Amino acid sequence: MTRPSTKHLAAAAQQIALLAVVLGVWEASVRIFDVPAIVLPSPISIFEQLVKLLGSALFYRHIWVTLSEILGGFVLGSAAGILLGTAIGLSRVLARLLFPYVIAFETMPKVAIAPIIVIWAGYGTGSKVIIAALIVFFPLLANTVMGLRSAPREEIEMLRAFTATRWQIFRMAQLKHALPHIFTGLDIAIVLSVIGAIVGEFVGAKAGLGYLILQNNFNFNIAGSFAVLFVLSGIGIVLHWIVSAVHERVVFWVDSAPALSRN
Amino acid sequence: MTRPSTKHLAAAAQQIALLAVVLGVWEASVRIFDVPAIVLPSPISIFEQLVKLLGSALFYRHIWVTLSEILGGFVLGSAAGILLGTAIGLSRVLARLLFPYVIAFETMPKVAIAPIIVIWAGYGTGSKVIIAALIVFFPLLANTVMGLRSAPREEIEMLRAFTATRWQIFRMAQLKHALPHIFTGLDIAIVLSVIGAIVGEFVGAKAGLGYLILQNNFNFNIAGSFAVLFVLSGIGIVLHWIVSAVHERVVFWVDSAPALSRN
Amino acid sequence: MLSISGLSKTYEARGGGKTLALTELDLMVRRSEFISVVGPSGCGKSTLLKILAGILPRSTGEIELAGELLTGPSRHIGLVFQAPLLLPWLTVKENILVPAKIQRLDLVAAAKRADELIEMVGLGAFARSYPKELSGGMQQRVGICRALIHDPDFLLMDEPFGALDAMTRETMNAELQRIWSLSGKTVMLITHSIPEAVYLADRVIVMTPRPGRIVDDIAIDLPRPRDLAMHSNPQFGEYVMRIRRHFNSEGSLDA
Amino acid sequence: MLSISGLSKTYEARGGGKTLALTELDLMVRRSEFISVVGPSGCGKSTLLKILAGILPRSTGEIELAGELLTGPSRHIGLVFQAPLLLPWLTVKENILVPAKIQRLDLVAAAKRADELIEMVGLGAFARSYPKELSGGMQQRVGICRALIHDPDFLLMDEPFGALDAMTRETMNAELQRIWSLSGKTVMLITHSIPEAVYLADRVIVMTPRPGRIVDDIAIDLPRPRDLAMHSNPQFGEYVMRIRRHFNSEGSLDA
Amino acid sequence: DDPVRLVVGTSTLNVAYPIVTLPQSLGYWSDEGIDVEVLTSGGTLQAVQLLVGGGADFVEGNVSAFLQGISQNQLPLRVLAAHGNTDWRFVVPKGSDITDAKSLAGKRLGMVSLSSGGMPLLKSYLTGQGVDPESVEVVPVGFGAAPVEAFRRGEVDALLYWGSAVAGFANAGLTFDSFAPKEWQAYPDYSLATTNAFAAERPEVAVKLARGMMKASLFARTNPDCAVELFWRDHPDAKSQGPDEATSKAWDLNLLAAQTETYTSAIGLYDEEHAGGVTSENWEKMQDYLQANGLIADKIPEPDFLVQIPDFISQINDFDKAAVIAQAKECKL
Ligand SMILES: Nc1ncnc2c1ncn2[C@@H]1O[C@H](COP(=O)(O)OP(=O)(O)OP(=O)(O)O)[C@@H](O)[C@H]1O
Ligand SMILES: Nc1ncnc2c1ncn2[C@@H]1O[C@H](COP(=O)(O)OP(=O)(O)OP(=O)(O)O)[C@@H](O)[C@H]1O
Ligand SMILES: [Mg+2]
Ligand SMILES: [Mg+2]
Repeated sequence: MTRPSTKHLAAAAQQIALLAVVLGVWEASVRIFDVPAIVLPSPISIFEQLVKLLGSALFYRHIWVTLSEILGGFVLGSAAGILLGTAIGLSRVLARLLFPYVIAFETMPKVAIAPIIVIWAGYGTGSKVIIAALIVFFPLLANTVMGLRSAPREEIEMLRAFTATRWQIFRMAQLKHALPHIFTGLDIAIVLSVIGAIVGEFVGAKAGLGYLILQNNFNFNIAGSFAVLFVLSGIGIVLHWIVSAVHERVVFWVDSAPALSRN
Repeated sequence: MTRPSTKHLAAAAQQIALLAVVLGVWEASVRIFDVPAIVLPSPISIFEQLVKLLGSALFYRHIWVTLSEILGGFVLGSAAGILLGTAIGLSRVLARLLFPYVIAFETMPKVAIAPIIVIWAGYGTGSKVIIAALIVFFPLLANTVMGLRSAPREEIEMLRAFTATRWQIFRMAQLKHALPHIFTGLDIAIVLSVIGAIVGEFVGAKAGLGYLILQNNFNFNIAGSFAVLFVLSGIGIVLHWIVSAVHERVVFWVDSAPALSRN
Repeated sequence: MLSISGLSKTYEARGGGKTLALTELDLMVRRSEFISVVGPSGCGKSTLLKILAGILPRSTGEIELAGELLTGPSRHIGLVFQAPLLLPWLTVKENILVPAKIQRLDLVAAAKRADELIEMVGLGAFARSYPKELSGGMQQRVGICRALIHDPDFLLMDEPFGALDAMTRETMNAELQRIWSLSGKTVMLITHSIPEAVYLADRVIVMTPRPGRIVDDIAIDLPRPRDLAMHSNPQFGEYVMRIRRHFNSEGSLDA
Repeated sequence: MLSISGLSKTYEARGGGKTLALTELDLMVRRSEFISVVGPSGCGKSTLLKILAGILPRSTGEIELAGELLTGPSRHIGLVFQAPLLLPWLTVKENILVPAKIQRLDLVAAAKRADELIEMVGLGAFARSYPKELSGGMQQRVGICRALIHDPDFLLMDEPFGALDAMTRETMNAELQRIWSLSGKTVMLITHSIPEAVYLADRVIVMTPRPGRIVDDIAIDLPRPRDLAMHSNPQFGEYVMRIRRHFNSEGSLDA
Repeated sequence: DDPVRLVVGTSTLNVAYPIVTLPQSLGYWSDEGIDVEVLTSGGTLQAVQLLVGGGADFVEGNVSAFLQGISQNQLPLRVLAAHGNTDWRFVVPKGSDITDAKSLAGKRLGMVSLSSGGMPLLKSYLTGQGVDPESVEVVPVGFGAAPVEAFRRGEVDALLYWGSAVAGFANAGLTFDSFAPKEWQAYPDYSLATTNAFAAERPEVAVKLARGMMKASLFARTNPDCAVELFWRDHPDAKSQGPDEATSKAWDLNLLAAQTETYTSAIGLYDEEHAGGVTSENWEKMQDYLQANGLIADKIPEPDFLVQIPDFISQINDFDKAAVIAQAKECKL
């Protein structure tokens, strides 16, 4: 336990150092180039707003609303993407038939059809979850399809030789090989579900971080908007950590590129 | 040449049959449930609008504007994603340092920072290209990182034993293994670059298909908006075909799951 | 048990080139017979095995297995592949249990059998190790256990002892002979050791270089059970010599 | 040329378990010497080879190669791995040229040499085939060519002839002997064929089962060049017997 | 010379923006000797961000946002001229009993978003009439089809939108009554602004630009039909897509009428000779309203938000009105 924790400490130190540099450069450039605060607020003013936000009880309700939209869209969209991806990944015929439809549907900007979604799914969190899910869906589908196809032919033949059914081959080999791809998809899904939830809230919401951004913008409090954006980033990073941790635990057998050891 | 072409014909026939069924069901439900045209227009009315659009010379200018934004965002975002993904994929330290920043940056809704982008990149296609590129960027980064890590340890060790440098290992093995992942990323990038270009145009544009959608929405010509959405879908499908064709040509050695042959 | 007639196999390579791997192959194997297949590298031995396993389509010919036309993989076959082909996310024991899981056998009984097989091949300490943690020869032994777990009637083995040292190989030979004599399995063993082929088999099939055909089919008339002393039996030496001659005459370089 | 002292290697497995693969290993190899390494499956032969190749960190010990402390891979080493490890997107010839490309050798000369090597191993018709289109033994032969393309001083081979039929193997043995005697390379050959070990080597190193140690180091005092008749030389038989005895006494099952 | 850049706080320009489209169509700006590039950007905030970030020279948008920016963010911004006044109105079902603040209590009201200018308007109206703002449930229903559907299905009892949006609802086939509190008309709305620096360095350009817009306003008010035709000529894809040409025309005329109505009504913020100007009294009302609703902390003295170019309003009205009227009536396409 001691070894990893010192390693983690060092990593955390690097992180903090980098963060300090980034914020320092930002603060300095805002000052030097005299960037107007309403175009790009300084880190310090954003931090002040952040402190203010975190001190207000109401803020946590907004976080909760958006977080549930993000998680809802993430889970729903990922599940749908993995399921349809599995169907398409296992059947060339389905792939040929459905893939163009999926592309066609997914290239339709969700912002453009958001009003229709709102009409169907209501003005509450439902429509935001659906918008996020629709955006999240495709990366998982594409990664699942490719992942299933990445199972080596020999391994599948081995299982077939022992009379494995299609379903057994899927469970025993293809799914395992798809997992690293699926986890990549989930990382992308995090980013997109955050964006999706906010885009949904921009179309019309009564609460949530997207609503707060609009509200702050309306009040010309751009630093406040950025503070909310930072909270969104924080949510994204935490979700990424969770996904990474699950990934490492689940996909234990992949032996990735070795550190260039020096003996 | 004859065999594949009959096979392609059969596939095309299936496609067309499915398309007919989808459109038929859509038209029927719109009629039966008496869905208002401003909620979901019927395929026939969309088709009429499409014919009208395709008959106007001006339309092709809009297509051209948006297509160049899509392609610009696709190329720029993909290239940036692959490059940074390569850096992160090859170095654990960089991965640990930069990945959180990338997630943080990518979870920020691009719509919220659009004005900053416009100030930097101008009003024209430039800012749309950048918005699309920013959205496209992350899936390629994530897939590149995972792809580079998917190179089997033994292969890398073999190259190292023959004194390959880090760069040679990258070129000779890791990049090859990353390619299928990168192509998955490109498929996702198509979808996202279309969305990105449109979102960019929604922020403010003088031409382009997103501009047309807004215009049509404003005029409550929802069938017209859908006609434009269908054109976007068409662009997406064509780009997908191109990427797939390149994929098959480039990644020739991957022997994916065999058809369950019956001897 | 097995009857092959007019079998041929042509591979189509990427550039469009074709490789005729097997041609005009006829073969009958009786129930409980032990046959060895020898032939130069690249003559189509593995191809034959994959066709019999039902995982590679043939180009021409008919195959009858246990009275039925072969149309796909069969539960009665146990296979050892030329490469170990273990699943990296499963432990040694789990890998061995894969056919039992596929065929929904009684897993408690299968697990017991797996432990016995693991002991037999000398991997007792590694039952819970992952394939990556094994040496090449150890992996191959896991592959042998896997082929036996579901107690198949017909054992198809592609150079199963190729990665084993001389002594382990002799042990495995003895074990295989014991299993065969007790269970009455039909065995087809592909090997590149001519003495091994003769030592174990009732019949040795000799194949020509690509395109593979059967050039000799030698009944090995040596008493059973056979032990290591058999290697010094003059008749044994004659069989070995007869087979070696085929190789030399068929264009392999003379040493 | 090579001097190893106090070498040991402990693998850490997933569950946290440790495997001591090599222990207290000392070895000196002179320039232009041909040594064979034999030992039971899983005794650490491949581990030793990977450490010498500079791709596996050792746990303890010092290694000196050509007068320098070993700290990583060396251009002077040519390697044949136990598995073929060919790159699937390269043709046979391109795979063979990989070390030449890595070391930025003259590619025209290297291509010529590759063609010769391909002919030597009998793969003339397959220079432009991809690895998937080759049989197991053919892939292994490609691996052998790859180890020779950059004309290394020190050749490390891990069971290079394991997947080859008897005849091809004899041909390859003869070729290896020829190359060695002409070029003065230092060769370390891991093999599980005791006769092959004796036939080719100046010295045979015998290793114990895991954890691997050197239990015998036998100078083979047989005249050179050796031909197949050597196999019937009584002295040859004695060497073979001496080595076999090690295996039996070290706990491998008696046959 | 590079063209001066005028950003409009909207994502698309349609027929309802004659003051920025007609000067191009009729060459008013080139007659003045200036080259103007008209750009669009999301909303007024984005337009202001572009202006202060150096991405634009002029901005046309909600004057309340300008005042907020000056008050809250000390933006170096100056208002030049007001073109419209607040034309938000309540849309209620035909014959509905919702006719005033009291009758709104307990009802659901659809609005574009909860962070739009409608919110403070609603609040000040309700409180002014002694109604608790909490008693009205506001639902964000967005643009376009969504509010129309929500209204049609009875998911909201009323809508609160601006004039041209309401005209759009009518075009979409919605039938309704509408009403607006009288005091809203005293609040200037769509206005032109620029930076301090630009106003100081190139006042003549500001005058010329604003004068072109005043001419366009007059032209559109005089002959809306011609303004629509000109717009169609120069912006063919932005025209309404009715089932036939006559309907399209009728729709676009409706949209334009909603707009010209606020132009006309904005002239009432001063007088005919001072079109584009706003009396101090009306600025006061506006600031009172903004302050009461917390949109600005302190009231701003006029010199701190109004452009200080001498006789600016007179200068921009200094053109041959009769000629413009004649030109409009003649309507040469
Ligand atoms: N997938 C393939 N595509 C094309 N050609 C192939 C393929 N697999 C095998 N071949 C060719 O078929 C021939 C027979 O191959 P096979 O693997 O059956 O040989 P083998 O007898 O098992 O050889 P070895 O003893 O070396 O394993 C070889 O010439 C090989 O090049
Ligand atoms: N990556 C690893 N992790 C853990 N243990 C390992 C690993 N690689 C090898 N071992 C263990 O080290 C020991 C020696 O393995 P090695 O591959 O060197 O054997 P070998 O002598 O080459 O055997 P063979 O003749 O079967 O190839 C074995 O017991 C094996 O289980
Ligand atoms: Mg084979
Ligand atoms: Mg080994």
